[in-house]
Amino acid sequence: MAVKVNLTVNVGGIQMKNPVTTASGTFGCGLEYAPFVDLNRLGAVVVKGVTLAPRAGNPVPRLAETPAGVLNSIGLQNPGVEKFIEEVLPGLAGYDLPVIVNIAGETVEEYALLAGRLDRVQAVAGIEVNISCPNVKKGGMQFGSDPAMAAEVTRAVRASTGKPVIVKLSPNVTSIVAVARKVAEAGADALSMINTLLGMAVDIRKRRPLLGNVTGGLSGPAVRPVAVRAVWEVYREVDLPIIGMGGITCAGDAIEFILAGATAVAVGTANFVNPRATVEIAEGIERYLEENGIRDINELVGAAHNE
Amino acid sequence: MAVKVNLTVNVGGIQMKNPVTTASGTFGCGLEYAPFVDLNRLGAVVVKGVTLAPRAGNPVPRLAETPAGVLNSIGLQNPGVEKFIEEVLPGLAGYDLPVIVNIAGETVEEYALLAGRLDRVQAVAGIEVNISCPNVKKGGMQFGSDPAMAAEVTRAVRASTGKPVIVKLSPNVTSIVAVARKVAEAGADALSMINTLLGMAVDIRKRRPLLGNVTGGLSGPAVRPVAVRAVWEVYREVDLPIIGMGGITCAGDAIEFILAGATAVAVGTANFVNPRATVEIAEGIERYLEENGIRDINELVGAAHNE
Amino acid sequence: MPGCRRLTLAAPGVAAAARPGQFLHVRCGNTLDPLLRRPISINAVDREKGEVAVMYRVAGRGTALLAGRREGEAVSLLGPLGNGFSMPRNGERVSAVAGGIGIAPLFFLLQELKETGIHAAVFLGAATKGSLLLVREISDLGHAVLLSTDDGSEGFHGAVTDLFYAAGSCPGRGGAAGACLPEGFFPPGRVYGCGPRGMLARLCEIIEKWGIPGEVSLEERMGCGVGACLSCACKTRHGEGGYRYRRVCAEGPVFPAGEVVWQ
Amino acid sequence: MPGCRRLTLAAPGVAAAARPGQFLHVRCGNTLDPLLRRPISINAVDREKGEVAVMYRVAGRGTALLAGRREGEAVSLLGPLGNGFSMPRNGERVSAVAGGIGIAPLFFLLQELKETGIHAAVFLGAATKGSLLLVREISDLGHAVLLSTDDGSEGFHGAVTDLFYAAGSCPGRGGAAGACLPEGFFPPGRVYGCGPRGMLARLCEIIEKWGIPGEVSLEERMGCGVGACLSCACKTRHGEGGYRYRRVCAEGPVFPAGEVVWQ
Ligand SMILES: Cc1cc2nc3c(=O)[nH]c(=O)nc-3n(C[C@H](O)[C@H](O)[C@H](O)COP(=O)(O)OP(=O)(O)OC[C@H]3O[C@@H](n4cnc5c(N)ncnc54)[C@H](O)[C@@H]3O)c2cc1C
Ligand SMILES: Cc1cc2nc3c(=O)[nH]c(=O)nc-3n(C[C@H](O)[C@H](O)[C@H](O)COP(=O)(O)OP(=O)(O)OC[C@H]3O[C@@H](n4cnc5c(N)ncnc54)[C@H](O)[C@@H]3O)c2cc1C
Ligand SMILES: Cc1cc2nc3c(=O)[nH]c(=O)nc-3n(C[C@H](O)[C@H](O)[C@H](O)COP(=O)(O)O)c2cc1C
Ligand SMILES: Cc1cc2nc3c(=O)[nH]c(=O)nc-3n(C[C@H](O)[C@H](O)[C@H](O)COP(=O)(O)O)c2cc1C
Ligand code: FES
Ligand code: FES
Repeated sequence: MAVKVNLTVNVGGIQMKNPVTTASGTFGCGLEYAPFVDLNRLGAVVVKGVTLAPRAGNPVPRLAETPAGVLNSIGLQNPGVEKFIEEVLPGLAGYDLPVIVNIAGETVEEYALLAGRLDRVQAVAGIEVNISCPNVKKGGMQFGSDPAMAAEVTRAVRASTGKPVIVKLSPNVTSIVAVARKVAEAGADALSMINTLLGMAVDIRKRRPLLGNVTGGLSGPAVRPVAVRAVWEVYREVDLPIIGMGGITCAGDAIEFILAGATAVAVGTANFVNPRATVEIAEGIERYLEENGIRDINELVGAAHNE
Repeated sequence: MAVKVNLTVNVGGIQMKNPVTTASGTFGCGLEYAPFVDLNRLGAVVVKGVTLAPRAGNPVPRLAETPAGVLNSIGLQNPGVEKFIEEVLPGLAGYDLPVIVNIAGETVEEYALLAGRLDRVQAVAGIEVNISCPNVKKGGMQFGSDPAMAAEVTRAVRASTGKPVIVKLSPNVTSIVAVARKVAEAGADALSMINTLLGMAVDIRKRRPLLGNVTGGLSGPAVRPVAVRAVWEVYREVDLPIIGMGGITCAGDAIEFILAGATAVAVGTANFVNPRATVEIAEGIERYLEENGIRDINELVGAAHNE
Repeated sequence: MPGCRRLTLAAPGVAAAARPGQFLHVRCGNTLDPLLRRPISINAVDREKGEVAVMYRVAGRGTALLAGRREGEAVSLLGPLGNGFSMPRNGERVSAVAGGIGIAPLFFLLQELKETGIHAAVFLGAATKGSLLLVREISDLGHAVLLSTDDGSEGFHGAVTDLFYAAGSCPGRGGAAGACLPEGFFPPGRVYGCGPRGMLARLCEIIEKWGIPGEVSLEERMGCGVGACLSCACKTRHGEGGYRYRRVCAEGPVFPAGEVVWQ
Repeated sequence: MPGCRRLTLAAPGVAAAARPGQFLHVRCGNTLDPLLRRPISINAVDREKGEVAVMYRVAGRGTALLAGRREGEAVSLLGPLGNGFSMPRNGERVSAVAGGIGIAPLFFLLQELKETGIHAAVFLGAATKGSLLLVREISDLGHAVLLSTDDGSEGFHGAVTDLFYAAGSCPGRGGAAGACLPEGFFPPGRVYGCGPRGMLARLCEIIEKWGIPGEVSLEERMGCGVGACLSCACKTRHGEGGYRYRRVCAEGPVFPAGEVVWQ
């Protein structure tokens, strides 16, 4: 008979009823997916990135399909933090669901201001610091590419909020471990990885870049091996909980990340293909634990490192 | 009526009858594919990486399939440069085909010795310097990750041979342009990019890394957007011919690279799926030129940069 | 039309809820390549049978895979999605202007108009005679059909928007261009359009000039299809000379003619 | 056997050239996912009809896609690839030992042996009765068949290598284990094996002990299938206590029993 298993995890102070959350920017504010999944069954929701001022976003096309992947160059379209707090956040009030807000700034100060503003909002369970967006001219990936700057952003956010701080790392670096280490020293409570890989596509009929913004961020199953490797490397070297993401489509994929060292996982592009992916993955992880007689998901975290 | 088009290109001194060559390590020494394609119809062949001493290679599994991609950790299995020159190279003597030899060392000196040794071999049309192999403990990607070290290897090779020197770049860096620039200054005649992305997969049944060598290099269609972006970036900043590769499966893919800035392209993983890929791609490029009334392939190189 | 398919899907829930102008987000294959769903308009609905039909052009790999599906196979779809067309007031005269496969969503609208007893003048354009779609079916619904082809092989020789313009502006509606709106159809109370972007831009220009309200159904590359990813942006007028991006999948695919920033 | 399929392919060139133990590299789907071909042994050949049969277990996505192919569809394949089994000398007595789907390549060998008038003792093992493959067909070729199942539902209760060991070593060949080689079959001149790695390791141990030569067909993950990528490495003994890697697709899939380094 199946044992009753524990699926709850704690990610840097955020208590989640299961390890499955959503990747920022792929799940709106969550409500867009409410017709398809019971949001109460998610471990947490990470909402689309917010900035201090509203942003219109990039010109179209903003999306290109690639083999087993997607290039996007949305450009952080969002209504700005104030409108987000006033108009978007209240919509999630009825759910039993930690809300993690993804923030992006053009300067260190902007990150601090955003964190400070959200610190005063009770409905916010944690802050995910996006220092890895490849689709904006200023800030974004720039911060995530340099360990020292990544640390500076982290310190500024840390100083501005008592809420759990998750720093989202870019894979477009020579050493993700070097960045992770500095971010950990600077006071992050958790890490999330990976953001998208910098990529592009060319339209061979028009002989011009396909995306309106020329380059974009690659996500989806195509990038999964890179993401699993990043989690694996950082888990060995840095003592912080990790939210793993990049190409997760099913429970098996999620378990790969957990075995590599992720305490929780986020589902991104897969939502576009299967809007029920998040909940099905949570169910699948539970089944895997039951079938393998593992009582607690936390036992699985990083287990692939054991010889 | 179709115009007669020019397909010949010159890559850093290597004259190719068309812009299609093979990606090192995916096409053996070429003869393995002779039953499937007329090798004389390739622009050039780039053979499997050779090292000074023979190498047995890594434990199995050495290969894992991933979404639209492949992870490999061959570990540069090869008979060593002497045996390569004596036993492998003569097999290609009957073909009208520039042979480019891919070399890898554990030290700068080894690269120099390899280049010096091959310099004396008439059958070698050019040397591709692999500073980007993710599957060996010493050397390999280490050299390709640091612009200064990459330059040092390039200088050493340059000093040891009068043959065309192509340096093969790693995408696993914060700035491929920074590496490319230094390599150009150090005297490379051409660049090839990209080598594989560092990745891994976990076997969720065994709860251990799937590959015998834990991590591996990701190739195939999955990585194409990253490769096209790398070519695009380097073309803008560095004035050297580029051999573009990474996920090319058909003529359209190859043309993407050419439009982004590649003078030639290499076909790798796609050979496994379609052993005739190289020749079909060369034919497809010719057709594209004809259909679009472009008389010379060289006009297309980097054309996507024109507004 | 060569390469054009019609597919009937048993989907009672969708059939019951669908409004003209809405679309389905369809999983064309079963593997990770191609990865994304494809948006396809609802072309017709049979609520009694619980069936929904779509009509599509084999444009690339996704639609080619869909065309290869066998009868009886299950196809994953999300929908009905999007806003849909607004329905005319009772007795209002309307025109529908379609370019090529653009007739797909308009046909469902024309079906519904018939139900409410509204007759439309339908301007159908295509590259050539063989590509004119659903002509007979639209006539059977009781709507007036005016045809145009780019090569002149059928109807008006030229763009469908030129036909529309000519018909609307011909002296005494007698038809300088040989094609005219039926008696009483001009000016239409509103105009519905679907087709290539350039055609829609021209259509909006015409009706703006005439001061007639209208709605156009747009296409954009889609990720989620449900409003979550912000991929499917449509630039629209906003405030004083400003603009903003709206989601084709959520605030669209149907937009008021005057809102869209063409370019 | 549940989940086991047989597929017949019209491929006159392959049929004419194929030798037992060789394999085909098969494109199971038509998209980039799954990307790679799958190696599948040649199971039988009808040279007159120009047909090749393969027999496979639906193990994952690739083989599942293959199982979904319709009659008459084209399937891309490379082959025949690999070295194949060496054929016995005239009049030699041989044994074939197969675990599960491992019988697939051995059946082609048994077909060819029949042609040359050689009879074999065939040891067939499977998890359970229903998974025993081709029993009747092998008997029909005139070979002796000895069965084993892991659950004892048919034949010897245990591993097929235990059956083989028992048969070969039973006192006076009378069959302590209730299963014996037919008169004159022991010691066999050579032994052919195919099946799971653990089973083959055990088989090689047995025949090494008995001092009988043998050949085993191995599996390894493959990229190219033609010897170019060095993915499909098999560790083999080389020189004094040394080893080297050989390519399963080129120097294999059949290796002399004594060469393979198990581990
Ligand atoms: C709301 C909406 C309704 C539509 N209704 C219909 C319809 O009823 N009938 C019909 O034939 N077509 C319709 N289309 C267009 C249809 O979605 C595209 O033809 C289809 O996605 C092409 O996919 P493919 O894989 O065959 O082509 P590919 O060219 O291989 O597609 C490659 C990529 O480009 C995207 N793409 C290509 N063309 C378009 C396009 N025009 N719009 C959006 N994305 C595109 C695809 O989604 C995919 O990501 C509609 C589009 C939208 C947005
Ligand atoms: C020379 C040779 C001959 C073979 N002959 C047969 C045969 O006649 N009948 C049969 O049923 N099977 C045979 N196999 C095994 C068969 O190739 C695998 O079962 C098949 O590749 C599994 O693919 P999948 O997509 O269904 O499974 P998946 O598990 O989805 O495959 C995932 C990946 O693992 C690889 N893989 C998984 N299992 C194996 C394996 N055992 N060997 C090599 N690669 C594997 C696949 O190639 C793929 O890259 C043979 C293997 C080899 C090497
Ligand atoms: C359309 C789209 C929009 C995204 N927007 C954001 C964002 O606003 N902030 C952020 O940190 N990451 C953003 N991402 C990155 C994802 O959160 C995630 O890191 C990445 O897509 C990898 O996961 P996946 O492969 O499961 O999609 C976006 C990704 C996509 C596809
Ligand atoms: C099995 C395999 C072996 C490879 N061996 C080498 C090598 O020896 N030297 C090298 O420079 N690159 C090697 N590569 C990298 C390829 O040359 C190429 O850079 C990469 O695969 C991207 O191209 P693709 O996506 O077309 O395969 C190897 C790749 C594969 C898949
Ligand atoms: S497709 Fe995702 S918001 Fe429209
Ligand atoms: S599969 Fe490529 S060498 Fe064997």
